[in-house]
Amino acid sequence: MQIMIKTFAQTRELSQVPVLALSMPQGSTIAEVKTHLRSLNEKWSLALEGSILTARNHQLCDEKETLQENDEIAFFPPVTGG
Amino acid sequence: MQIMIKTFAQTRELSQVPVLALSMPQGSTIAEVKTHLRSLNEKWSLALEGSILTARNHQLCDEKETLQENDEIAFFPPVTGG
Amino acid sequence: MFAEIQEANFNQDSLYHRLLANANNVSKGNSGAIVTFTGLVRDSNASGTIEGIELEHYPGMTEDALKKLVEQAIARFSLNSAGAVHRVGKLYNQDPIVWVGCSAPHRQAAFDGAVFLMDMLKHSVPLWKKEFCGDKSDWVEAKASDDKAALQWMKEQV
Amino acid sequence: MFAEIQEANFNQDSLYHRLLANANNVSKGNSGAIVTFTGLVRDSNASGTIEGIELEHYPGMTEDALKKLVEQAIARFSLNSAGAVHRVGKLYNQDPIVWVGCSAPHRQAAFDGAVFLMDMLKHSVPLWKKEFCGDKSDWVEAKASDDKAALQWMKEQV
Repeated sequence: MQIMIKTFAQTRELSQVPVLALSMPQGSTIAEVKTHLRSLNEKWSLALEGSILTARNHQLCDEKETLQENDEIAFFPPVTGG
Repeated sequence: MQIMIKTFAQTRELSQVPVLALSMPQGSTIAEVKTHLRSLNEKWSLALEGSILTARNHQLCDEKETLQENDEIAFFPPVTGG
Repeated sequence: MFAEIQEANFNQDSLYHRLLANANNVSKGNSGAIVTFTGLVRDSNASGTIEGIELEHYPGMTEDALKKLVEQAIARFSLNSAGAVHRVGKLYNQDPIVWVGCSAPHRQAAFDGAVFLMDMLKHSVPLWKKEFCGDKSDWVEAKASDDKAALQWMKEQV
Repeated sequence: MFAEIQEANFNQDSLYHRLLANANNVSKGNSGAIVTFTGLVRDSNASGTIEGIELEHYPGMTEDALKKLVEQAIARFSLNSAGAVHRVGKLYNQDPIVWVGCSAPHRQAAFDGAVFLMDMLKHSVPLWKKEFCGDKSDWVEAKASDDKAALQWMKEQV
């Protein structure tokens, strides 16, 4: 199953990967994607540390959600607009 | 002791007197001015009926205050600006 | 700060920049939040359609009371600046009546200042509205809810 | 309603009249109260002077989240209309960052709508500020007080 990963702000800078096309087993959860990314290298481990928010297809979401084909998953720190 | 009376809005319309120069005994209070005006005619009685506010020299004030020479006393209904 | 009573209309952009310039005179570069309130003539009231309002005021006292209120808002909420403009005379439906603006380092103070100014203005600045429609005209009655809002601020005052 | 993410600056008068025109399309002559909030870059933070900020966003989601928020504000406070504009990219001290405006029959709803929009925007719209000064730049940390303000609105929701 193909999904798209995006990162923003500090998460983007730490991971050094703004966009990544990823293949995951059918039925994977967002938590499993995070575990997989952390296993790739130290940069991803650091980038996904602490209170990182997750959006799935532009909606803030919970890590327990199950992925679907072509989902766009974004990881980023708490927002600071306004 | 000479004072100046002003009225506004409905109080002005009911009294039909927007401005009035008045002579009052030394040491009179605002309450006494009201009593005096009410005694003049029915229009003043009607104009000063109900919850009428009083200002003394541009400051909202209490009826118990004692007048001073040349005071400007205004009577008007609750304000409705904004 | 500024506090004005006028017949003429006002422009949003001019008032906003006047407020900001004032704020920068007081504390340069420290304004992070600007809140403005504009009140307009609505085309109907509880009893039906109106054509406009006639605003009477107490020349001299109205200016003094509005100025005092703006100064109170600045002191109470530590604003960088605040301003208020109130129109008088004959106004038609959708015409702007009043503008207040507050500038502060952060948003809470700017919002509180503007709410305070409007609540207190409706309670203590000598202005009276008379609604007209054709030959008929009626004085607007003061609202109990407006009194309550102002009294709340007076109670909270330290 | 309108909700926009842009690099360009905005004009107070244009946004005010756009909001009012929108409100009149929805309910002609019914807007008695218009509240606007403008956020500006302050020239210093807790650690000292800055030169400006760089605003990053999540293209696509930022627009969606801002639009949803404006729609929520309109529904929740029965506004005639509301609008929000947020800038992105490089901004310098005193540059405007964000504008929100709410139009309602009476002032309470217009104030509440604007406070809600700002509180929620700071909690759920994907925008990130990086402050810069010379060669140095630091991401702004989310404030616990901002989270608290947003959570309060979520708790109060029926």
